[in-house]
Amino acid sequence: MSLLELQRVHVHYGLIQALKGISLTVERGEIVTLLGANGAGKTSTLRAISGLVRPSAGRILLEGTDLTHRKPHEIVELGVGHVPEGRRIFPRLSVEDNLRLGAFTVHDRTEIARRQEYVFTLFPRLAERRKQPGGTLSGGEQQMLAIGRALMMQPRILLLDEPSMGLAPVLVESIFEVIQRLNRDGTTILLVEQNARMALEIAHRGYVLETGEIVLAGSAAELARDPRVQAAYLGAA
Amino acid sequence: MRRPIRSFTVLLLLLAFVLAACQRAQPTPTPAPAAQPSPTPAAAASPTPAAQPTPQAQVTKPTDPIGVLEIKPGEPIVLAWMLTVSGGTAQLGEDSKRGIEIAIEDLGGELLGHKIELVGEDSGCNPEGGQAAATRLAANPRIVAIVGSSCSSEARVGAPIIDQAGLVMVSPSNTAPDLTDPAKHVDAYLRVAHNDKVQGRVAAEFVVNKLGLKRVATIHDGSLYAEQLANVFAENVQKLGGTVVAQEAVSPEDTDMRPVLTRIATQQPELIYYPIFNPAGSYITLQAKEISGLENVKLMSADGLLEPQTVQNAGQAAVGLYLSGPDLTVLGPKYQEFVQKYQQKYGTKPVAGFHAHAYDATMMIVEAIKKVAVQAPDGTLYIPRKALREALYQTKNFSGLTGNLTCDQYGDCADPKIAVYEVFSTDTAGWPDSAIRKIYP
Amino acid sequence: MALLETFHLTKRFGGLVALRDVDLVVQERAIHSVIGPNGAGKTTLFNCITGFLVPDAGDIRFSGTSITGLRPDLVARLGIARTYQNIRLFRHLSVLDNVLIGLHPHINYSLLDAILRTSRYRRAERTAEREARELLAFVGLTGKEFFTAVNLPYGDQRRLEIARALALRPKLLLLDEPTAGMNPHETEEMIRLIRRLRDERGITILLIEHDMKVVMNISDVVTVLDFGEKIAEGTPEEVRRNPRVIEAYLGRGAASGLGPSTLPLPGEA
Amino acid sequence: MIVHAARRAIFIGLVAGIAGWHLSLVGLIPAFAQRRLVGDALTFSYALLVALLALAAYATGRRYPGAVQRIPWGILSALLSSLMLFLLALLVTHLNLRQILLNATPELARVLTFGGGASGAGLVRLLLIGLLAGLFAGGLSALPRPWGRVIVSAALMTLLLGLLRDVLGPLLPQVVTSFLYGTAGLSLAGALVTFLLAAVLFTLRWSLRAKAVTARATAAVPATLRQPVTQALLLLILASVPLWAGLFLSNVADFVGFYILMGLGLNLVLGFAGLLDLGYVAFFAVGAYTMAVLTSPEVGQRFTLDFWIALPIAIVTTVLAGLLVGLPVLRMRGDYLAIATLGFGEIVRLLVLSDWLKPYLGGAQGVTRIGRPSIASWRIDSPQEFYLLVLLSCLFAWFLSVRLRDSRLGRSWFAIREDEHVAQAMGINRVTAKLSAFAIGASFGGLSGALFASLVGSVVPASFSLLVSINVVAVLVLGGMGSLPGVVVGALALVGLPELLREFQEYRLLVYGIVLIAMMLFRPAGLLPERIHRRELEEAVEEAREIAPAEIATGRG
Amino acid sequence: MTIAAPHRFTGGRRIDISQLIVWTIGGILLAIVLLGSILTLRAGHYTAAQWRDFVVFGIAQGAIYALIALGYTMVYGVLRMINFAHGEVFMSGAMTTFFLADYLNRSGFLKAHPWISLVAMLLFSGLVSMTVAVLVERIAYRPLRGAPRLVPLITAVGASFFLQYTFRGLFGSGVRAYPAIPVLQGKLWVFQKTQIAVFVGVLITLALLVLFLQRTRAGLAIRAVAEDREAAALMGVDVDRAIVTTFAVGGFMAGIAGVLYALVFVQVQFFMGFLPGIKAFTAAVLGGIGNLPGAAVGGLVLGVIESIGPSLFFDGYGIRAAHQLKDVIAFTILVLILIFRPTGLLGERLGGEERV
Repeated sequence: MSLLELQRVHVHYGLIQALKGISLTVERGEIVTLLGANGAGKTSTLRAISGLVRPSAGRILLEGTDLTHRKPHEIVELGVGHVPEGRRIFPRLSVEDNLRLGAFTVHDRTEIARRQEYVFTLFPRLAERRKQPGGTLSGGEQQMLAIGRALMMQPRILLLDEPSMGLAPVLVESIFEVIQRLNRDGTTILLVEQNARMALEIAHRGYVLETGEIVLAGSAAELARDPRVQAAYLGAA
Repeated sequence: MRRPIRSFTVLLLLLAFVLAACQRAQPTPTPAPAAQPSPTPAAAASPTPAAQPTPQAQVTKPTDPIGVLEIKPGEPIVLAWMLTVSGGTAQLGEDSKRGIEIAIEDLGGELLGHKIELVGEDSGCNPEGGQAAATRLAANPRIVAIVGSSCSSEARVGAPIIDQAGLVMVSPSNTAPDLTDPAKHVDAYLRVAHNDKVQGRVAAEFVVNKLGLKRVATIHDGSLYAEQLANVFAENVQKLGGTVVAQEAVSPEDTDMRPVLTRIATQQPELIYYPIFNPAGSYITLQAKEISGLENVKLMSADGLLEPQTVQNAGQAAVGLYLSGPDLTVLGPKYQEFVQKYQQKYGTKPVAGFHAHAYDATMMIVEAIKKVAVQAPDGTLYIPRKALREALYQTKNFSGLTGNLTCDQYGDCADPKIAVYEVFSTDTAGWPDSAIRKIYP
Repeated sequence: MALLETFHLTKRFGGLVALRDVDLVVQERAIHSVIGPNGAGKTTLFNCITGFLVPDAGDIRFSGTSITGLRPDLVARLGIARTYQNIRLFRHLSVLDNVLIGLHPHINYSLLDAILRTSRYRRAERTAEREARELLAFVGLTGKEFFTAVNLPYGDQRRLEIARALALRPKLLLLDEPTAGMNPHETEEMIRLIRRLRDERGITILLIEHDMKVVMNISDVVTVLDFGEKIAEGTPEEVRRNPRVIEAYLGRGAASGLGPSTLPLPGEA
Repeated sequence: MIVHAARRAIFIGLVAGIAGWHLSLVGLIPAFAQRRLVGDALTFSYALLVALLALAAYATGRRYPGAVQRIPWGILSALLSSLMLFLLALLVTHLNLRQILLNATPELARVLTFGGGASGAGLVRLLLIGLLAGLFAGGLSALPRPWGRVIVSAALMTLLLGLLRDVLGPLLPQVVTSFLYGTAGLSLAGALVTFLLAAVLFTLRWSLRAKAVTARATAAVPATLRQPVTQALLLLILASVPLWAGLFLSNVADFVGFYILMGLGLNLVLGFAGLLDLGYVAFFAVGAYTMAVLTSPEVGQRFTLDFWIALPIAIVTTVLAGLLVGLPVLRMRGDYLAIATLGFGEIVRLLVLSDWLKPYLGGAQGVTRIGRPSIASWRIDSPQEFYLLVLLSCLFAWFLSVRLRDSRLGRSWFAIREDEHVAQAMGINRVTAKLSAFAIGASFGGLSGALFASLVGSVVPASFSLLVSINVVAVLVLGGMGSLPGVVVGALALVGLPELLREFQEYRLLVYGIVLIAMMLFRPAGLLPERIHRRELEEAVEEAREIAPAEIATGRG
Repeated sequence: MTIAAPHRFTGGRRIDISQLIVWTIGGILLAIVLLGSILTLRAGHYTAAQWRDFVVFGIAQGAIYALIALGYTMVYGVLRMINFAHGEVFMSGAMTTFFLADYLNRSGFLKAHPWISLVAMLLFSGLVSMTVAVLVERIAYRPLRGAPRLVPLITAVGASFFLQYTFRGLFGSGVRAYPAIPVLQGKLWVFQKTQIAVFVGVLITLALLVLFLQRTRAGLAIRAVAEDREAAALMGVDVDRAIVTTFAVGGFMAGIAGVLYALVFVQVQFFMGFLPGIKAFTAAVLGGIGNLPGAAVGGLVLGVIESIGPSLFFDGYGIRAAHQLKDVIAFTILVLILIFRPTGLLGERLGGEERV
């Protein structure tokens, strides 16, 4: 059984259809990336998985458990972590509070403290600023916080939406390193990324979306070589 | 283009119709203009039979400049009340309403072979309520006469509307001098309550002569009653040699009177006179003594607060409060009898000061109806409206519960007897005797 | 001749510098693209040009006249129209009304004319409606005049947004990611439409676009923004080969593994 | 499945029971126990209780496809509600709650049990009626498409006619009245005839509408109403109101007219331009007070101008007031705009109330002896005569609304309502568009106020409370925002009906609250929605129900 | 070629005529107030003690505004909606608790154990108000979450009417007077004991509120939902529950405010929630809506201005019955704040104009 499976998922916003029957799987331990232009439906796919939008048709299964009609917080409790686009940290809450929210579903205080320590060792910068409101951090630190927060969840699968957005190249690289390290430590990752090249570099497999449909699927290496991908994301007629 | 032409046609059509309708509408009974408050009983020569109705002789419907009310056999004579029966002033109106009900009961619920039906509108003790209630009553063509209103503010706005509609009203508890001021009096308006020119004077005499206090402050709440009474009181105090150190105003919805009271305290008055209503009145009672500089000030109010709620709401703070109002202790045995009926019917002693006045107002109207009504052989009753008004104005030496009533040309009919009471206890179970006692005159 | 110029344009939001000293020259009848990673300041640039944001420093000139700090509606009346990245139509009005609102500055009659429906009102409304229908025909929406905008399919909404912008009779049209969310076929059509705008109507186009295919395909000039700064400008060809662009825009990953050498050139694929 | 269905039935039964408790304890049920609607038996209170039980049964059964399931589950709910009512009757009889709850009287127990009292007999009666109500509701909903609706509508019509006896009785020809009505409500025969007639009418209407659906489903006004002949006929009927309606009804019609005027005015601001003004009463007050100050001999300079001179001045003053309110709130939107305008409304009221301005505006006592209009020798005095003036004003406002709506200005308002930002990018001057909406909208309110002052003859500050503003908003909401016919319907329902049913006054605002909430929950676009707005609101509310709550929070899509 | 209309470039800010007019009006108002204050102070009718008393009264009244304002501000912070019915939530607690107080008084318990009684009354009132607030949320607001803003605002108005007239129907329209609590009668230095009680009550409630929000899981959830509902949901926060909790806490505080109000003003009635409701809203706006300390500060400031303002601003001009104008002052402040500083006294600027 796949860890995550989408079966012909459709999503509508009002009358506009964002997803037109997406089917995909993510296996345990994988990094899978979703590629596509703006508006192709990548973000909608993640939102459907984490329950932020309700699919109009189709099913979403997490190890066989149906997520389709569950509320977002229930889905989180089942082990799906989602780092949304634009980081979405809580700007007026302190770094610690932000992290604590990451482990909101955990009730064991020592466990929370343990995870927090883990995040702080991963991102020492955050430890220095633990009492500071999240909004006062720099862009890169905020991204660290967003990922750190997701780490606090210790999800079975982590959905990452454009982690490199708006970041300086140096930072992008370190973020991607963290993602890889996480994956090595056992977290399954579904990654949405505009920077196709980097995404394909770390991913095992990938899907290419176009206007709400999957038009290509394959291993990362295959996709990187595929002329259509090159044309679409690297600019050729 | 089609559209503009079409709409234009429609407009033209409409205009034509409106004009036609106007012409048709004109003959509908146009009430007599009431702009000039001229008609004195003498001046208004009445074309209607003011004499005793003689059913046999009168077969035809009488004529009347305002209109004639026709009551078919089996239909009731409709009397109306316009009183405040909700909110903080509900006791005042409720008390009067009971007076009317007892009067009707005393009549056996019947008049000239017709049942008496009582309808009414809550007038809320504010001008707006008076306006609304009067508009509604005015629109009911079955009403013969109205007992009301409770508060002077209601009458000031309501009376002209009642007047327009050709009805007549007799108030049991309006006391503001303005209402019967020759320049401002409306023809449809009479009252059996005292004029506050009297109450204000008595209150001032009590304060200056009896208590010997010279420095007074007044507070009104914007109502006609309170404002005028406060003014009359102030004038009289000055006449008697006292000084009015402050004249303030609050609004009926205010709850925190402390700032106003503090302002007053800067002038160091010996007594504060606030002839207003509940709940605002109770707030002043409650909060006055808290103010530094007012610890020893005397408090005095008037008939608007002459009800158990004043004591219930203010509790211990009410003890020592002076209240002016109609003197019910000098009334004769008829009144005592009435109080017993009241107690029997409603399980409590009268809750405010104007039940007897309402009773008298009702009876006065009934007398006038008897005088002017014309009864056809088939039992149809005709009541000429203008004549009814005049009959009311001609009331002389009508022996009522509150004294001998004689109406003057501006509608003042009362036989005013004013007393000052003092609250001596917070026990309202046996209101009024258990909580207040008359101390003046 | 330059239609639009910006000099040292700077805009800050709190501590964040969204635009820093941006100099931009858009030639008349050019198709000029602005590219850059998300958050590079492209949309802020648009908002400054259209008057929704007042720059903290610098100057914007349109046809030689400074329009810095001018109210948005006045900027629009001067002939600068725009579309939005996430389509912003008057969602609940009809397609025709959407375009008619765009014609707003070009309809002339007084309130009294409207109330009395004078001949001037009728004439103006008739001409306006004719023009609106022409515009709708131009973008290919004939027959959908009375649809409610929100009910149009996605591609049609994009086209309607352009028709509405054209109703202003602009000299300069700012397009914010006009092909976002379109499939290749629709993208093709959009590219054609943009070309026609320039060729048939003589409208200068300033374009924000993520789809490199589109950018490389139709641009005369490409400007690259990164962190609010202009880092490169030139023909698509030049920009593509600019190392700074490669590093900033495509990430340093470009250096390893899949190097810039493998970047396909226009016409190569 | 069964467990689920039972849970649902029980839940709805309990909710209906609680609603019954509420209606009883706030006094609605005991107060109208004597108000007979049909014959001697059916009082208003009984009708209300039966309706409640039937509604519970209907709501429960609604979910299920066939009568077989609808009826039994419905009955279960109705019976449960009956039991709840009986429980209340028991409590009221055996516990003395009167000290706290005003209406917890033994009388209430009698009414609740349909005269049986809190005893076995009462219980049997209640359960029986619950059973019947359940059967009835289930049966109705099981009928083929139009019939259930026709029967319910006809029954409601009959009850309404019974309720309006005192109003309608005098208007109808003697013969009809004496046939239809008994001493209190409808006579039994009258009720039967009314019911049948209404049923026929509703059937006709339904079949007509079924035909029309294919033609013009979206039009707010039925197509027939667009014919000039029909329009002229309608106008004739409207203009003839004072000829047959009598003093009371004309008076009510005048007040409805004032609210239609205000509704049309606010419609420009709120319906067209999308600016929520919760202080609209300020304009009504400015119009009324200008008229008062200019024509009354009581205050200020004692101008005592003629009505016809004062009227345009009043309107101009209101326009200025509109600009004055509009200017500072130009940049505000949504809630903030609502609250700021509310503040303005209150400030106006407090100022006219104050002693400070008393010499000029009359203070708490207001101003009386306000001038009446006259045309040549004809003095417009009575509510009947005034009606024509009000009607003309309403028609004028309507006309103006239509013309503005179809103009360039109207379109710029719509644009602002839809998306202020884009509207500006389309060359629309936000300042002029908004200010013109405020100014023109205000002028209607001013006109309404001036007429109001003149008709009533007096103005007092308390007539200009926040309640008026909220009333006008509610008129728009009920009718459908942006919809002109909606304004008329809203005003008739929210101003006209309560005036006619005056006994219910004490409960008017209670019912009002319920109506506002229920409308927003079940029919947010109003009774006669404007095409465009309906889509917007229903869409949004639908989405609110469909999509997970978090989705909406950020409005992301 | 059209030439652009002349304009001034002011670097980051644009000023148009409409704004200029508004600023001028604001300036004139300020001048009137300042001049009036100077005139009053120079006339010197009031002693320092009296000014102090004004402030004390203002604080007592303002503390109650503050408590109600906290409810407004919390709901606004979390839902971005104005809970127009909040004043009625406050009323429902005070009205219902009257009967408990009356019972305690009659049975003599109030005299024997005044403190226990007081705590019982506070808790009872809080619970009643809390229930009402939660019910309102469930019935009138939750089904409409996400609808255009006008919609919940209208249901809120509806709920407000419904509650007012339900209570009128249940308990009658008369005014009820709370029994006096013996230990709270009289003065302590310059303060009434009731005033002290109110102030202490408000402080304790505030402290508890802050502890709740800062230290508990539910508080954390509320804070997270207030900042970003969607992100909070992604952290596993049950958004619905957090919102209900917000209403519950806000309602509870309104209930406590109800009893404190009754301590100071004694009389309660069905309509009592309306004005304090609007005033408290003003206070919330004044302090920056959505900002908790802001609501508290706003309440106190408003109370004090209302108390001191009429005398200070208007006495100098010799305006009659200046205290009638205290609500004019309150509403003018409301409007001015909305115009000139919509984020309130303590609110942060959220970036001037809407970012596109």
